[in-house]
Amino acid sequence: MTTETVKKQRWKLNLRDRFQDLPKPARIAAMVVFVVLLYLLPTKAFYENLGFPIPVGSGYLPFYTTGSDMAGVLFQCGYYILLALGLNVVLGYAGLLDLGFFGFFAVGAYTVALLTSPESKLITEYNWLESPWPWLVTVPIAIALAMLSGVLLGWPTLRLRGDYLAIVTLGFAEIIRIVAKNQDWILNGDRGIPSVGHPPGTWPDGEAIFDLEFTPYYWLVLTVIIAVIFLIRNLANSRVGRAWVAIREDEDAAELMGVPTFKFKLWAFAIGAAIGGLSGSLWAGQANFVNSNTFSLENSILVLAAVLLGGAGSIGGAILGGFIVIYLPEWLRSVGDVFGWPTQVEIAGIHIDVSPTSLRFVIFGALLIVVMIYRPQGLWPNRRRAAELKDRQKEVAPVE
Amino acid sequence: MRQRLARVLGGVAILALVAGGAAACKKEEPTTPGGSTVSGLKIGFFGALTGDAAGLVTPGKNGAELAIAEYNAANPGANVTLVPFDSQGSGDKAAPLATAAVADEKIIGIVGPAFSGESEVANPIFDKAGMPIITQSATRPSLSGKGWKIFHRGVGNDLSQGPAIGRYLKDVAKAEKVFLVDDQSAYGTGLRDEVEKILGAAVVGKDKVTEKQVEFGPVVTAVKNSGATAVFYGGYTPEAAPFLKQLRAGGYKGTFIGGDGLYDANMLSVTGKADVEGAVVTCPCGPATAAKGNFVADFKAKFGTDPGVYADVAYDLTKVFLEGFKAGKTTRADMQAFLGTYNGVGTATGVTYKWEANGELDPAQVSIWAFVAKDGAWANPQQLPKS
Amino acid sequence: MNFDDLIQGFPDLTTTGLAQGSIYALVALGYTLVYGVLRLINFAHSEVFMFGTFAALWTWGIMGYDSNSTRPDLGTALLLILVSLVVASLFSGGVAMAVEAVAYRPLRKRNAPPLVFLISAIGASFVLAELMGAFTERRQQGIPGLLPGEPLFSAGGWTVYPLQLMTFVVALAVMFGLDWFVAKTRFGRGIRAVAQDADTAALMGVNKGRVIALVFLLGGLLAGVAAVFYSMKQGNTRFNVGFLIGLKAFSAAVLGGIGNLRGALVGGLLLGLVESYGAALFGSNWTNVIAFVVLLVLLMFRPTGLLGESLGRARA
Amino acid sequence: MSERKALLEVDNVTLRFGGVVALNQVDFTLYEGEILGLIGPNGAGKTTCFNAMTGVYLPTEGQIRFKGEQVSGKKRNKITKMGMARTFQNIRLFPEMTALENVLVGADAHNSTSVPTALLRLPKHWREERQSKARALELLDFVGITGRSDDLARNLSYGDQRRLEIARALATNPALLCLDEPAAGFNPAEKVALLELIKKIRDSGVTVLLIEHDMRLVMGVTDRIVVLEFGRKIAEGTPEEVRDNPKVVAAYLGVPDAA
Repeated sequence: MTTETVKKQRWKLNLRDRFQDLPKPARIAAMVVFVVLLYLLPTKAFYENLGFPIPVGSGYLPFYTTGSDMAGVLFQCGYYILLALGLNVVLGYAGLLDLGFFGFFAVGAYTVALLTSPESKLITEYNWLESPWPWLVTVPIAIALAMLSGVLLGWPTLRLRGDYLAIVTLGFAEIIRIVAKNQDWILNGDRGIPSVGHPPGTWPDGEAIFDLEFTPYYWLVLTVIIAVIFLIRNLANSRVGRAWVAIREDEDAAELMGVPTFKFKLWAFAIGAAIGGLSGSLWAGQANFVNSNTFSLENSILVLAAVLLGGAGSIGGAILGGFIVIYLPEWLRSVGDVFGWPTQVEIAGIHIDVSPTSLRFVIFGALLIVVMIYRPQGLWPNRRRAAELKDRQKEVAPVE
Repeated sequence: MRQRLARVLGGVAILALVAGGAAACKKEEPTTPGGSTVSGLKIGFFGALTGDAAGLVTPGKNGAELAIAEYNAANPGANVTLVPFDSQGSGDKAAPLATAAVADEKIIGIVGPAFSGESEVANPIFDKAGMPIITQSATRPSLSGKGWKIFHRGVGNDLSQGPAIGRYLKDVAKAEKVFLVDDQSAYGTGLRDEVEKILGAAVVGKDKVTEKQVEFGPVVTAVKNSGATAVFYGGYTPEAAPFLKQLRAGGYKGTFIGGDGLYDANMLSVTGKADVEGAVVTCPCGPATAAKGNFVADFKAKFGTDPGVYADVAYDLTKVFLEGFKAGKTTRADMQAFLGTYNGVGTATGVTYKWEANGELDPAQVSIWAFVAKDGAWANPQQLPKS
Repeated sequence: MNFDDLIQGFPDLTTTGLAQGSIYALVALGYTLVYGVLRLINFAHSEVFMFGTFAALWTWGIMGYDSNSTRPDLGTALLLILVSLVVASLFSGGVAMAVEAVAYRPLRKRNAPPLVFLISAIGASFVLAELMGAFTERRQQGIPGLLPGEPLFSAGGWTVYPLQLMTFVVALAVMFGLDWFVAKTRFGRGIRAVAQDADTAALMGVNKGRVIALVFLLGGLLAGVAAVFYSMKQGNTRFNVGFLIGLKAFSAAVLGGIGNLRGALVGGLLLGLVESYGAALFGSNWTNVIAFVVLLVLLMFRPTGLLGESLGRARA
Repeated sequence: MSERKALLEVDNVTLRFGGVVALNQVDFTLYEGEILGLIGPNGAGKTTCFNAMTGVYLPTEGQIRFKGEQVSGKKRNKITKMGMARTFQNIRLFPEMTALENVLVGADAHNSTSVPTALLRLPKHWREERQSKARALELLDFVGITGRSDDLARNLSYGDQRRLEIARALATNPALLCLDEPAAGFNPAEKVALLELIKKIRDSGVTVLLIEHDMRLVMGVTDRIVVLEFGRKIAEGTPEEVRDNPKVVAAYLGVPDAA
């Protein structure tokens, strides 16, 4: 027992504390190397040189998602990470359970689509616009509108207690989806809005940077994530962040200590919504086509799972969680053939598709349960949370 | 203790990853380099295979699998495989999958994308890579107007079927009061618009339902109150079957008609023999041929269920690609050229596949047929006039 | 806005609304029971319900009735329903207890915070739904109509079908039974004790683990009953039917006051009626919007639902 | 002390919960610079009175004025900003924040950095952050838990948690500090230290309202005492006056606690 404790501490030292102990230039250098590595992630060569022997002609590469374009998967991870970062502000910092977070993504995506597509009804039917706007101009508008919708949703509902807030936000996302679904309205439902604008820029040879190739989008979203992390950290280490945590810990005490709780809850909602909208506008910039199918409630649930899987209240956790919820199912698409896993079994005359592709959500769901049981604080928890949860575990559970 | 267990689990996961790498090493490339052999070619199948919309697409994948299994059995050594690309029916998943499909050089053609929405996202990628595609169920008319050279549609679009349904209601069923229901999908609304154009004042009421809806009580009430003698449903089986069942349970006795989204065995079996009796579906595809009889039996033998929606279309379209392989078209460019001049009749659907330059089926080849449910089967095929 | 439809169809809309609401209420009870005792939104309850629909489908299938069968006579129909009620309830109850044992109990032992339960519940919900999806190839399956299709009663634009009446009556009966069970029996007292103050109850000798298992079992049994009537009503089922019903039932529970048994009944019926009238007025595609807007507005004015929360304080 | 300035006026306050009368026409005044004890047996309405003052409850009748301004109906954080701070009978720190951060939350009451300023790290953010931090460290020092600023509040000892609560309340820069049974659970030595601390607080210019159960503590430190019983005020005066008041003796000093 004691040896284990000692070992564990040393192990911990190796990871976090030792990094902290490094001299500042070394730390910065390590961070730079790490960030460069992140930018290299979509390149296939990176995986071929990971140190695993690579079979000639085999479709499989370790960690590489052969069933789906790696850069594309990373881009998806990217906007999910953004969503998770946004929800982390709302849920992890301020402790507000928002089950409809994807609704803000929808607001952002539709704003961009409506303003940048030449086939948008704003142009073809309502004549509000002469011609489509460039993508870059619409992003701030998308963020502002998402923020506004966050405030409009939060204003009447933030007085409600946790679980009620959850159902109300769930309802909000569902309402957005149903409105989007309606064909006759401006959003054009399932038919959607095609030819959505892309971010600007051309390569030296005149080809557009942001076209069908995913890698530039991944770089873009990665850059945005890094910027957003800096901004969120600014907030977290300020009066605002302290107020959020105080509200999460004890709302009444916070108010009695002079924290304007409603104002800061609303701010948390607005900031979260803005990041959600930003994520949506980035996605729309790549997607080319926006319709109502993307905005199902399951996506909101997935973002929530990302935040808690990673560890609520922790930026690193939100990133890891957002990455896993997308990457893992995609990776599972490609591993099945490697292990010679059968794709179908027959039980009592019923054919059951057991390929990892088809069962990936079963695996993902089981993983959620297992992680919650063995690491309830999340995979990359906020340090304090982890401490608290350990204490909770030590407290005597009532006799069963 | 728990911590240790967790770490063991983590260790196992890492080992599995490494093993993944190692196992991959052992795999040997089955084909000899040089490309003289036609063995090991692949066909992609693109659509929602998991998630809510999967029910509309998986039968098609099974149809394609059946076609390939038959081909491999008849051509030993051909070793064609079907690569599924599960888009979950949503545009945000479609693009990386399409990029991955393009990256696999063994994939010579794609059956799909199944839905119009994901087509908008995936087709530009396919077009850039010159990957020929034939969709079995994306019927949005505008898809053929986007200038994608690789685009082929294996069914008539909404514009070919909708007016035919309208004329059927007007001329054959002589319905004077028609109630229109659609599911708000691009497909359902597209049909409804065309039907409405033909019927004009005969429309006595409209309602919209939504995917996954299960409770149709209020619609049933509305239909009955409108006094309609015919109900048109624009949409797919999963909602149409319970809707029809609830209509009948609510005492509605008039005509029920829908498009090819309902033309499948599930519509019959889910609604039930008694309730589906007399329901009419139209389809831009021909009546059962002798070959088609085989298809249904073969499908049932292989998968244990009746072929669901678009299973027959996907089966026939896969066979078009396979014919290309047989004719030695082993590159995407060759296959694209092959499709451009293709002219043949599908054995499961009875449709003549001959494509125009924009990828639409030759209008001369598209004939719309109506079928009536009788004793738990689609019967009484009847070709509808073109105008 | 279509006032004609609403006025003309009012009696019928009321009956359909009440029948649908009865199903919501039965499922809502499952949410409310678990919430009352554990303060936990049992996200996987919707899948427990979904498993019930398949249990009913398979039961009837084994007994020789599928969607193509002709309607049996009344006696046979009642027998079929009775058997399926037993099978589906037990099956759903078993699934619910399994979920509790696998996804929640280990967390309870570790004294995890509520959000962790929520994620575990979401995980369980994924696993259950997707397993059933894989097992049934995600196909929709038809369910036979069992009760006579002729109206029981029809006068002046008001029609009542046997199934509607039966759904309503059985749901009410089950709920009064549950109310009695919780109020009067020893087990019920245990539930209320744990709901009020789990730790004190444990000190007083209530076996908390068993009470919680019982609560899940009860919720599962009720979901099974709901599943049978739902199956007969909709005439089909699929691996993904749980989500929407679960969402509605949860809303119903909140509407009535979550944790409050009678609230679930009131909330369920009210939601059924609101949806029915609303759909006639605005079109069925707006059903969910109407349901949520009503919920929102109600919560503005009564932040703890119509009847207020708390299972513990349910009157004895 | 001839011209005493009223800081807090509790003016005939009645508070009813349903049928229960928690406070019945309670009436007293708190003057600047004094330490007032609010005592009474359990259930006398001390904490209720306290909560009414800090805006947690709205009086059914009567008024509470702070610095001449009506308190009732004001937002709770506004009341704090006006200069009234409190601690809690059952400690309510923010357990997952460090001691320093807890105090900073209090100090933030008078800061105005909001999201835009913090997001862009404008000079105001840095200035306020620097000032608050200095003030917070000073206060931790003042209450006597200097070395523990980076420890999580939950990990502090019970006594330190009480002290931290006082520091957090002082950080809001109050004119009036309300202490709700600050000595509960303390041993005699700790009580003496607390006594000193309370005096020190008063000497620094903050008026103190002390709710306390421990007679000796109250007698030793307060300038005046108000006695509540069953929601009514039964006595008011200097410690000596109160001690000799037969009503008080009957109601309060008779209980075993007096020993």
